[in-house]
Amino acid sequence: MTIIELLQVNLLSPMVLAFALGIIATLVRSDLKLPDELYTTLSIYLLLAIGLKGGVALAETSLAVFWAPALATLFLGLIIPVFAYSVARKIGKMTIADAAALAAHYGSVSAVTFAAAQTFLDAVGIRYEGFMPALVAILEVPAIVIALFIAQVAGGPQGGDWREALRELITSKSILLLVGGMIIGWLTGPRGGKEVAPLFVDLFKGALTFFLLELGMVAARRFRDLPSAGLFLLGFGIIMPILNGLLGVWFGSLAGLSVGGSTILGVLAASASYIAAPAAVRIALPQANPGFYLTASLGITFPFNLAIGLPLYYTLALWIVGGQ
Amino acid sequence: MTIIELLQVNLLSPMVLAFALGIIATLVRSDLKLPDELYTTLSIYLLLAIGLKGGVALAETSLAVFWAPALATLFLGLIIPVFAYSVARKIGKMTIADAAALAAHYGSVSAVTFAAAQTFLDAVGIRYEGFMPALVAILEVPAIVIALFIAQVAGGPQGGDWREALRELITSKSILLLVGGMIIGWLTGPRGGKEVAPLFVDLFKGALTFFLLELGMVAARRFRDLPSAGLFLLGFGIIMPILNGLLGVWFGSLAGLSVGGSTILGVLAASASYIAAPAAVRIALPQANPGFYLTASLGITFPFNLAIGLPLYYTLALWIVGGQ
Amino acid sequence: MTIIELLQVNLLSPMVLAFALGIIATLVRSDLKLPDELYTTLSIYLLLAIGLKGGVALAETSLAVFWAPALATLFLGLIIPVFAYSVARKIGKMTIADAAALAAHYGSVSAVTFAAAQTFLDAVGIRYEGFMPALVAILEVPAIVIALFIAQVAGGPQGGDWREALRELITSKSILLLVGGMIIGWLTGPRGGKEVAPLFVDLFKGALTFFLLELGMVAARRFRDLPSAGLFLLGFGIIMPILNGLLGVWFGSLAGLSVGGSTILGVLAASASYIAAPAAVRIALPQANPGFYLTASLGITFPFNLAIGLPLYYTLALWIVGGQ
Amino acid sequence: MELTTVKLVTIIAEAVLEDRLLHDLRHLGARGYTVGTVRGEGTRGIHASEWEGKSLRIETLVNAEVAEKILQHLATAYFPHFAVIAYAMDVQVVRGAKFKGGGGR
Amino acid sequence: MELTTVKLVTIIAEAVLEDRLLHDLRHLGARGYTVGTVRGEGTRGIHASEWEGKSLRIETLVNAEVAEKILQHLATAYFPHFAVIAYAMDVQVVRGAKFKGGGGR
Amino acid sequence: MELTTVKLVTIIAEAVLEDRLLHDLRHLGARGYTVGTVRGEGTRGIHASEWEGKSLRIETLVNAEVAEKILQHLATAYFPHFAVIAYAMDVQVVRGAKFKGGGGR
Ligand SMILES: Nc1ncnc2c1ncn2[C@@H]1O[C@H](COP(=O)(O)O)[C@@H](O)[C@H]1O
Ligand SMILES: Nc1ncnc2c1ncn2[C@@H]1O[C@H](COP(=O)(O)O)[C@@H](O)[C@H]1O
Ligand SMILES: Nc1ncnc2c1ncn2[C@@H]1O[C@H](COP(=O)(O)O)[C@@H](O)[C@H]1O
Ligand code: NA
Ligand code: NA
Ligand code: NA
Repeated sequence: MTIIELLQVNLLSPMVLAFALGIIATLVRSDLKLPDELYTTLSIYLLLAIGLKGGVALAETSLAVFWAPALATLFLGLIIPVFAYSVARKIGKMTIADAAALAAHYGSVSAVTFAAAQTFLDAVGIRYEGFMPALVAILEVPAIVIALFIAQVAGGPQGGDWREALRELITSKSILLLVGGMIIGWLTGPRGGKEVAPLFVDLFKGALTFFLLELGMVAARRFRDLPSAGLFLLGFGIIMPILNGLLGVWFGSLAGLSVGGSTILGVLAASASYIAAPAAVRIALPQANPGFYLTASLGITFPFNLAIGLPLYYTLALWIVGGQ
Repeated sequence: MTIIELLQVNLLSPMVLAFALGIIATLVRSDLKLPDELYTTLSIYLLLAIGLKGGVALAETSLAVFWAPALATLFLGLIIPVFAYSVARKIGKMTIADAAALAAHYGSVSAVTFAAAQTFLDAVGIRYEGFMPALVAILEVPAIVIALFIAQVAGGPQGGDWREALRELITSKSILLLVGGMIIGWLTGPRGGKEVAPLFVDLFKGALTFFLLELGMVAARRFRDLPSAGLFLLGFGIIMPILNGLLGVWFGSLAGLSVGGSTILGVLAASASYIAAPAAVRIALPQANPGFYLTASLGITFPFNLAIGLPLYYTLALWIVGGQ
Repeated sequence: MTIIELLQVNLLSPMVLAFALGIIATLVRSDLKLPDELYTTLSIYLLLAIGLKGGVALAETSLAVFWAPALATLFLGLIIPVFAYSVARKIGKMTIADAAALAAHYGSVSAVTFAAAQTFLDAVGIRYEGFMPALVAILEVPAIVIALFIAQVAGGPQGGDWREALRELITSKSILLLVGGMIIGWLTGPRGGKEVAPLFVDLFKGALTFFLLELGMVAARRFRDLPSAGLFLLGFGIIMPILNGLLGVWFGSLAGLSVGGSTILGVLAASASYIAAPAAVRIALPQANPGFYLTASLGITFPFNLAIGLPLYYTLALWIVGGQ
Repeated sequence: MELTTVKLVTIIAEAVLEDRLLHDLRHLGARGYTVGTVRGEGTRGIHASEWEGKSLRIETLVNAEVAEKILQHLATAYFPHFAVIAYAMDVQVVRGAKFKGGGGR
Repeated sequence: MELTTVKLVTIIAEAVLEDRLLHDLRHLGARGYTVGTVRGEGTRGIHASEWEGKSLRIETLVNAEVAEKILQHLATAYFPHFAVIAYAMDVQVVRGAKFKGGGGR
Repeated sequence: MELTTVKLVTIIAEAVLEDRLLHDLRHLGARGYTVGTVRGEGTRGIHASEWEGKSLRIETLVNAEVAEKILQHLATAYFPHFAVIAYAMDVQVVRGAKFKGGGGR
């Protein structure tokens, strides 16, 4: 497929179109409003489903092939926040708190972007390693910890409650569901997995579509903050994921991942957290302006990755891993 | 099948029985209460699913066969509110506001009655045109606009906010989800449709059953207002859908629809709105008594159409279109 | 299978693991919190699905085989509360109200434990009579009535509103959905059942898994009351279900049930109510301490039955019915 | 514009009591009520509805006499066994007559 | 610590009015609001949003003058046709200036 | 029936602060609390929990001294960086002792 065809497959997928519908609903000021409880339910479902599927796959994976990608992922979680922080401080002239907040978001990962990547690769017909959800879990926390640590070191006592933030991070629902789901999947194996597949596998893409409808509305509400966020943030929200995506794909190829697996590691690196990071940053770095990190992560990077990033990182993976 | 058999197929379907269970739950004062959020979620789901399925079908429809039914539907949307208004004013001696409110409800359409009609025809094994959801969208708004316009002309300035009501109507969630779903379905086509079919197609009848359980409770709560609503409203709520249903079937046959398609157009004409119209009327015609229009639409016409109307309009379509 | 293998099949099933994950989430003070509305929705769904499936099966059952098990179940509903009350009074030295409250809970039944038993037997590959859900309905109410009656007779006027409690019991949502679902299933038969099977059958095990995640969190919140509940309650919560389970299996074998059916009757007898009974007891016996009956029923007996009870009662059924 | 002072009585109660409380309020002379869903903790231990996760917050605007009757009634009929608290305060409304109806029916 | 007294105006209204009411509040000089979801019953019969199951409970902290304007406006623009009630009371806050902005914009 | 006057302190805060606020309240001497879910807008921009759509409305009945301490604490520890507001008022309760416990533990 050419990149145009890939873009078309992606942009005309139900999930991207539902995201666009959500944006439109907000822009025309529709009274459409998904209940908060539905949003919460879908996000719990998606995390658990990703974990379960990954766990079942892990049960059939030799750990020998898993260590290199795991290390590569951990490494990404250490480099990206430092890189993002420097860019935000030096080029963006941001305060320590704001720069560290951005670093936490871009170093961590968005599980929904990951799910969208899986769906995209399925539609294109590309296979990927089954243990990828484990990489999501590995990438989620370290970057946030490092970013908070940078803020602590660079800024002196911050008022925020550092230790509390760390505890909440490790026991946060996204980690708990992802890792818990993986352990359940791993313990119960294919037989147990088959019992719950009608809910956790068959309905996955439909649920993701529903979720993206809501996320489109959320993202569009962030659009109105774009002007006050400024040009730097717009550029950061687009160029940062491209660079991180490239890094991720490259690390994936070094770690011996397939084209599909490298694509996904690229997506993980490129994606910005919007569940774990905001909650942790809000508590540990209350001075950081949510108008910056939420707008960048949800209003710019998420739509960019969803619409353009997925086919882009796949194309990069084809070049780098596939040698095409 | 004889009409008795048709009635039996309909009355013993899970959806009608669930509706009856909802009525019973309210009458025996059970503590059963579906969460509001579930109700909202199911109505969003149903509208989106109807739209999606219609859109995928539309992608495979030649527009040549679509224009006549579309025009016939638009025409129904212009005639029925005028007709309903006259009846309510002349025979029912209602105030301008109350008559216009009824006209808005009966001219517009109930998406759930439409979904029930599809399910009924599927159970009987009758095929219908795939583009019927587009007709739902076409029929939803015009009648409400016309009814509000009648009230404006007949009653002078009404205090209600006309323009605001119109804007809210066009951007209302039912239109947005129905039309949005159709466009998504149309753009993504059968391939994308298949990805989300486990959620949006396979679960449709079950979700409709669940929804009708709730709607049965809602309708039964309206029953206690029946005495104060009076005999006219009772008659209106039953005779109006029959006449409108006949009109709809006839227009359908003129527009070249199949027996199934004409049945559905009859159902659309016969059905009374209970999402878009109440919200618009409440804002634009606050003097109108919700005890009248909600009771007629939800407490009388909806149960009548669900239980008796569906087989009736199908029988009419057999006679008129099928020449039997 | 040996009992070790049975335990393993059970403990490594997605539903038991999800329950364990819920417990862990509470113990590590995770911010994971399922919306109340999801909990309500899932419990409505489970009750309706159990009823529907049972009703469809009942439509194909000869009533000749149904009377003996029905009578045996009714009998269990009369004996167990008297037995449980005596134990709580004599051995536990509890107040009349507290003893009667426990009797109501242990005499009645937990629909979720029933669902878990079905899932367990399915996983092991054991068949059971299709009309078992009818036995759930039969066992639910009588024990509660008897327990309240005992309290009335033993304690004189209790302040609580007895008649109101009874009315609410009979019209309670669990009875309404279970019995209503059965009637719907019975009337609509296999054809209607097939229409809604994707929602009510295929998704059942997944939904149960989700529900148990929440119930794990609920149960774990009861753990902190364990110390104040005392040793008697801990023993009661484990030994009572074993004795009742044995009784249930034995009655099942006398009534001619299969090994699977006797297992399930054992589970029903062993299980303690946590929907109908708490609500009724709270109103009719407000002096009874919820810290006792909720902790015993949800914090001790439910986890015990789920983890160990299911394979245990099945093994008992193998011995008693199967003669192995 | 003339403002009248009426009493706002707020009741926090476990959910299982909804029907009974609303019935009692009407009986004691309240002509309307508003109910919200809350959760909370107090000095009593758990209540049966706790594990279902919610309590009710009931507000009713009444005249001073009815307010006193409601508080009195709650104190005797509910405080001993149920997780219920209540408090009253003065508020200003535009049309006092709507809320100041006579006591009981 | 210095406490200032400001007015807390609470409005119970059918859900369909949300946008209009919040717009009006802003226009009359309120600088913030808090909205909760409730249900209720009053002397009027059903309102269109009833069968969708909910009303709104809107709270806004304002100065006395704005409070009076809000009550006045609700009484003329909403009370006749809509299921709306409102009441005001005095409350103490730490930083009065935040809520005591001038009237209207 | 004897009515006592106690203070009702209401706090509107972004959801992410729940645990910390409840912990602080207990520490400052509150013996109970009630929490509802709301949403709102104020003078500050968005807060991190906004896009998750909710804030908390926490009510606690306390004696005057504890009320003052709570307001004081919120003003210094939360107002600068978080979307938090709070107000206090007098209310009448039947059994004042339940809420009038000593300050802090
Ligand atoms: N001091 C308090 N302030 C606010 N709400 C309270 C207070 N004490 C109790 N409550 C509420 O009343 C309910 C019952 O309290 P209790 O009867 O003390 O367990 C609790 O769940 C809280 O919602
Ligand atoms: N006396 C009252 N006390 C508390 N809330 C009331 C009262 N009267 C009316 N309400 C609330 O205001 C809404 C509209 O009342 P009404 O316009 O009288 O039907 C009701 O749904 C209640 O939520
Ligand atoms: N004047 C006000 N009246 C009522 N609630 C307010 C007011 N100002 C702020 N709030 C509430 O407090 C939260 C935080 O406000 P702020 O810190 O001003 O952004 C808002 O989301 C509102 O829920
Ligand atoms: Na990243
Ligand atoms: Na119509
Ligand atoms: Na039992």
